[in-house]
Amino acid sequence: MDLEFTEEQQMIKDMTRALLDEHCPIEVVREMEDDPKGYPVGLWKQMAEAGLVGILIPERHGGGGLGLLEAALVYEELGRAMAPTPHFVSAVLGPGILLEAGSDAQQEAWLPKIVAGDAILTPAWLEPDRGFGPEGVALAAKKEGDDYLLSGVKRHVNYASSADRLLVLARSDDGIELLMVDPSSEGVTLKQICSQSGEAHYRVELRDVRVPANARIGAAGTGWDTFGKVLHDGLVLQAAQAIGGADRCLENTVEYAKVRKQFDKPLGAFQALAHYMADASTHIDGGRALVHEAAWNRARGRSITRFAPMAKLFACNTYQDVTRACAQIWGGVAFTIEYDTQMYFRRAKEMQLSWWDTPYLEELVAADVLDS
Amino acid sequence: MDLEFTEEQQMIKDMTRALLDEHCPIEVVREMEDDPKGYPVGLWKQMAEAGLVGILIPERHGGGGLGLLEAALVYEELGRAMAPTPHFVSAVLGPGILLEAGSDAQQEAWLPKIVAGDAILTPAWLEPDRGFGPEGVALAAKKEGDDYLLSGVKRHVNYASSADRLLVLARSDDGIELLMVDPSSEGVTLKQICSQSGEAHYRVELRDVRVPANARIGAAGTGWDTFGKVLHDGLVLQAAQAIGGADRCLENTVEYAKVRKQFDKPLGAFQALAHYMADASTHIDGGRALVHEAAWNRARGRSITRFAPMAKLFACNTYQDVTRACAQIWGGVAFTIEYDTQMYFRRAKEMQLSWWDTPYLEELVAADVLDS
Amino acid sequence: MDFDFSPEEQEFFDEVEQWLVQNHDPVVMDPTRENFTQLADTPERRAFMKKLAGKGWLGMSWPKEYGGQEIEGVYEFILNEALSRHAAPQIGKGVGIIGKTLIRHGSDFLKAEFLPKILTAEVEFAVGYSEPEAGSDAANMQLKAEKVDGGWKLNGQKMWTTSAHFADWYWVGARTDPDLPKHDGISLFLIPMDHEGLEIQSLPTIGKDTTNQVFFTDVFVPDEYLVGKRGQGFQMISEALDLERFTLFTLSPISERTRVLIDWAKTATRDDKPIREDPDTRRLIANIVTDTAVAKALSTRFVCAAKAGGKPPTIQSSQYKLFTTTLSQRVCDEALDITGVAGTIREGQDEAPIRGRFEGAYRATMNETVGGGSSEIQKNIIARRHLGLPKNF
Amino acid sequence: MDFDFSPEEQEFFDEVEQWLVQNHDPVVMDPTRENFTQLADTPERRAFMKKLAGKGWLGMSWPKEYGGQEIEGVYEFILNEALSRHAAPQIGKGVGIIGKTLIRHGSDFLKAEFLPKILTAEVEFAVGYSEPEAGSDAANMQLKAEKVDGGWKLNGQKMWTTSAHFADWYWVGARTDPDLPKHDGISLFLIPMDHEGLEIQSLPTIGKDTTNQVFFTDVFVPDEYLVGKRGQGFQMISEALDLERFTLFTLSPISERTRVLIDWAKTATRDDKPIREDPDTRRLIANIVTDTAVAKALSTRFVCAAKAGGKPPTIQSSQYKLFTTTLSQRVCDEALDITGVAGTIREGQDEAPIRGRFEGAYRATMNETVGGGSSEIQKNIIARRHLGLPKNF
Repeated sequence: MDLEFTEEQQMIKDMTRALLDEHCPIEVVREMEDDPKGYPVGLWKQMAEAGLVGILIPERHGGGGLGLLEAALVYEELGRAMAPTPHFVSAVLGPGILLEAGSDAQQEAWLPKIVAGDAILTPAWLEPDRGFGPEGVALAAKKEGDDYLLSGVKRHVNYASSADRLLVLARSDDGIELLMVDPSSEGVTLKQICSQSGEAHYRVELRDVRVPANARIGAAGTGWDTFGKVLHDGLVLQAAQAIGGADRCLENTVEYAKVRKQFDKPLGAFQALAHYMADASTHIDGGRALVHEAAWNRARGRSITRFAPMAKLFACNTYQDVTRACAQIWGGVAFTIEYDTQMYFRRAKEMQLSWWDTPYLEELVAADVLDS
Repeated sequence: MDLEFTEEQQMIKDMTRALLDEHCPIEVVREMEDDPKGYPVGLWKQMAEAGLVGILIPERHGGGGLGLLEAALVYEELGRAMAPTPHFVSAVLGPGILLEAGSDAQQEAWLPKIVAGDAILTPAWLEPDRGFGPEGVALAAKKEGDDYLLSGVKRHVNYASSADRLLVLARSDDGIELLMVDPSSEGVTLKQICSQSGEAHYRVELRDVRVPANARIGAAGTGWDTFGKVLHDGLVLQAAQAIGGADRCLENTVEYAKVRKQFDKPLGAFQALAHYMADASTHIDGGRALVHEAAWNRARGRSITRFAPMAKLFACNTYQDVTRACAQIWGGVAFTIEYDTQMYFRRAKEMQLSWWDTPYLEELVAADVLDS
Repeated sequence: MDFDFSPEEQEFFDEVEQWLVQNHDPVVMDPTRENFTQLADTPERRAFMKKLAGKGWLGMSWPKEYGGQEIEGVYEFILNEALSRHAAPQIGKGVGIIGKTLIRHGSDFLKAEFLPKILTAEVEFAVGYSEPEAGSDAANMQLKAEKVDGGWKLNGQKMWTTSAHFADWYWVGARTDPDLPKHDGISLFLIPMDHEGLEIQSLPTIGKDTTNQVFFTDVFVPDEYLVGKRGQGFQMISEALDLERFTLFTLSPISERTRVLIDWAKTATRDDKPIREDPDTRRLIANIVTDTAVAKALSTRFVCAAKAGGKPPTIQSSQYKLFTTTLSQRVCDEALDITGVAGTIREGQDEAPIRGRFEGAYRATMNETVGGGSSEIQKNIIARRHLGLPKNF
Repeated sequence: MDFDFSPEEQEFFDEVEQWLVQNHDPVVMDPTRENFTQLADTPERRAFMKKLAGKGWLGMSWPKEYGGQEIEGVYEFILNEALSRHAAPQIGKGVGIIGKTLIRHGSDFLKAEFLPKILTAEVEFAVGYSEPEAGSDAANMQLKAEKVDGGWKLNGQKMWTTSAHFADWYWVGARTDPDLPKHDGISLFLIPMDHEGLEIQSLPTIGKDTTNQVFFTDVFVPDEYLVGKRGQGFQMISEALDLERFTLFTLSPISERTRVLIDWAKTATRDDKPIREDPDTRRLIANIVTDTAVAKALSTRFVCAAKAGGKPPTIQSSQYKLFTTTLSQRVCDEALDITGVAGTIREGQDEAPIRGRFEGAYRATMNETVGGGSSEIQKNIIARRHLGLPKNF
């Protein structure tokens, strides 16, 4: 047993932090909230050049070929910096889906461009009034000859305005399909929807959008299996990001609690507040170790059917609890836009509700524990 | 709006406290734990003489004819004293059932004896591996001519060894029946089961026990409606009892926290501990007001379909939380039999799990709120 | 014991309710402004307050000699709950803290200048107690008031003056006697909000409204605008707060949010199944409803304690504030959990469930456990004054 | 990074596991004794410890010159987790606190007398630190040790000496220098448990086992049974605790309880429906399993920190103890919720689900957030030593 990072892991972590310190200071994060594009092109280019965009993509496609553990270290830094980038959709889920089920042609067409930061992919998954499970996918994919005709509405599609392809989850007679759709196709309408965190989200309407059969990723009816498998990896990174955010928010708060005085004492000398912070630190450190264990298991080729949802469940609850406690310690200023606490606070809740929420994750864990 | 007690209410409260102080000191409570009978006959006689056993029974049957609010004041005292008595089963549920659905003959036969403390009734409701709802009642009531033939097992039957009649919930072709069964009948076997609180509980087995049709309370198939309605009143009293226990436990703890020192300071000067107690007091005072509001509404003849489960839900959760916090403040001594905290602690959990537990109560409230 | 209003109170309740329904105006009454609805910060909202004044509903509890009706505070409680239930501006600082303090401690000059205008809603006040170094520790205020010829010269800074950008007058605590113990060196002043030397800086909040900080540079206040006695400021502030907690945090916004959530949950579907059948939704709503009933019971406690007279209901209102603000945040949080991922859609957009009511409220309520005495301060009050425990810091 | 044991560690893990399965004995291994299983308090359990000693598993981390193998502490961690997983007595005070303190600070005389017997499990110790006035504030111990000719005379009282009724020797802190600052006036002594003047009084607990208080009346201890230097007692106690937190609270009992609960929930029914389909059960178990995984991750952290050498893993073990004991209580609580009203049936009766395992555990774990440093003490350690916050009381 050993929790030390390898030299390479430490380097990736340090490099990511340095890169974000330089190209993603808090002013940039603020500026990107509600921005239609939602991320600074310069930052994205820097990340691509540093090899961070291709980190999970095999070397044969030009990527770094690293595993989920290294990616988790990167995500902790992204979380600390609250960095606005399409990394999760375009450098994790998109390539994950292509690598899991895509044809050689699809992989060759897209992976190198993704690695270079020249192409953005994003899944179009959730729908209005529908849930997180396979039954939530209702958007119709009607077979017409060799084509699919897509009709329906997607929501919470991140960075859709920058996407070169949407990976649309749609329901055909065969089950659920993953279909690559060019958002500039006839019949596709985008509408920005502002979210709690200010991340660039879109409503995407598809009206009789025609896509050829070779736009399908994987065999007919296998879309959900592919997506679910890839999202399990994604959960670990979401968890890492949440831990990073919680950690930075607590770090800021602890520093504040050492200097800010009330009743002639530093806030940290009030036992109730000190205990909030001690609890927070325990949950963060425990959550981080769990995330690392999940990522490490995946990198070892072991199943993370249980670890992945556990990691996101715990990390996102921790992020929310920690930011709430921190806001309480900061007091009134936490309520102002000027201070950063509220930025972590909003992101914590959005992360908890996104990419499978608390009840969905609990059910994944329960099913793995009780139904086998 | 006015939360003052009437003179009569204050008198009942004071009288109950004085009676319990005298006849039910903590040594008596300890002695009665696991006792097969489970209550001191002297105490019960005193309560009957003071009119407390008949408090809810109409004057025409010799009772006090008071309402649920007065009874709630008595129950808060019973909770404070942790008084071991069959009052809930024999002076609330039993008479409640008879008054709700019993024939004149049944009422006349039993109510005056109950009031005098000369007869004990107790419901036989729950069954092994079965739940709190009507579907939990599986014990068979087979019609044979004018008789019912009862077969099955009941559990958690309080004070069954002292009971003159069991009020057995049983399933016939018509639905659920309430049947009066003499526990000394052929085919009835009692077995004491020790419970967490030490209250006298019994497993009751019925093997082809024959009871006549006139042992049935109310019309055929109406047993569950009767029982459920009466138990709603009972919930309010359980809630009052829980608040009383929590209040006394906190009171003891606050006194201890003023004198017991660690690091040369009284425990109460440690902010974390002081805040546990402030939270506890807020929940107790809020819970008590809710219980009073529920009881008062019932006394006014209003429906308590929502108030009653809310009161027990909140009060029993409060009792559990408060006793856990108190144990933490007492520290090591709370873990010893010698100190009283553990007695409240065990009762709190048992009350939460008994007479409809947290999920069942939540569902009652949810149904009232969402399904109408 | 009686949990109902008296027939007279109920009559007043019904009258107010009916009047508010008749005078419904979406420009004035905007529930999505959450706690900021209580402010009369627009021309329309000020006009509304004048209408209220016309009903004789301002200063009802004041002595008759100052234009009041000398009726019990419970009527102001009923009125304020009704106003906040309808998301209308509330009677607040003017009738309450400021009017009542002037009546008890003000000079004839100040009474004559302000009391009539308060009753007719012609004047709006801002309250300046908080400072960067005086938050929970209110007695630590450092705004300097230096004695000069004929008056006082004020220099320094205030924080969290919510009404600074629209109020007419500023009710300000300042340190007149820096050498005395900190509770004894504070005095109260009244200053026109547009006075030279006052600079108002907007502090946008995470909710959709803003609060302000106010900077003082050589602000001259004539002697006659010192309220009460020099050095009695902190005592007057505490006394008024104790009396006015009554009106500070109304329960109606929480009950209304709960009602809106339930209405939504009754009809909404997910994957074509009613959301109300979802077990998590049922459990969360059952507990929200229960705890809202407890909050109401706690509010009944402080109303009754206030009616009973004698001591101000400090403990009861601390318990109420502690419990209710925590609940308020939880209702918003769990409402978002119930609405699911759609809960992340920012307030005001059609795509959001209930147009994002809970997304907005989740942000807007973040400060409730801090403002008006943090939860930790309330617990200290309960521990010390109610349970008799020693000082814990 | 590596969350697995090394091949050598895994081999040891497998060897211990296999040996424990082969040597299973329900008289020795009784999981329903919960935390008291760790004691070698019966003849059978002492015999079991001798068998363990025969395997060479006692003192593995000791220096070779004292009969140890100088191998890493992680092996003792593996051994103890395995022992507690099987509800067998654990290596504890003798090999750990006492043996290691004697090795570092003991005289040759004491080393010669005790170390060999520890390795062969011939001696059982009781530890006497706590007193009525020295609980969380351990440095406040008042047991008086007065210098007399050739030794010390001890008078006073100890609390919570769990092993007093079966141990051979008593490892006791006493105040030798009442005039020095409280941390500097304490010394450590070794006393035969059956010594004249020691009176052991049983303190039955809410669990099924008892602890003890011990009264000292003129107990004479010869000079050579003073451990280390006079006045260094508190430092030695703290040092040993820091090193030994490792073995104090094993995770296995919690994981085992969770496993037992899950096994039950998989097959039990209510109203003829599988309990595992109940939404509350699913939610509670998902969170218990998740938090148990976090507890395991926190334990991995302190094992790794300990392996890395340098400072003792104080912070990591405080975090672990804080989180794990809270979880332990919650598991028992929620297990009772899952079993429903049948959960109230007292442990040991056939009618109870899992023979009342959780009813008993609910009581037995009540003290876990207090004993061995309360949760509040752990939070203070984390706040001060980890986060660098100031003293808070």
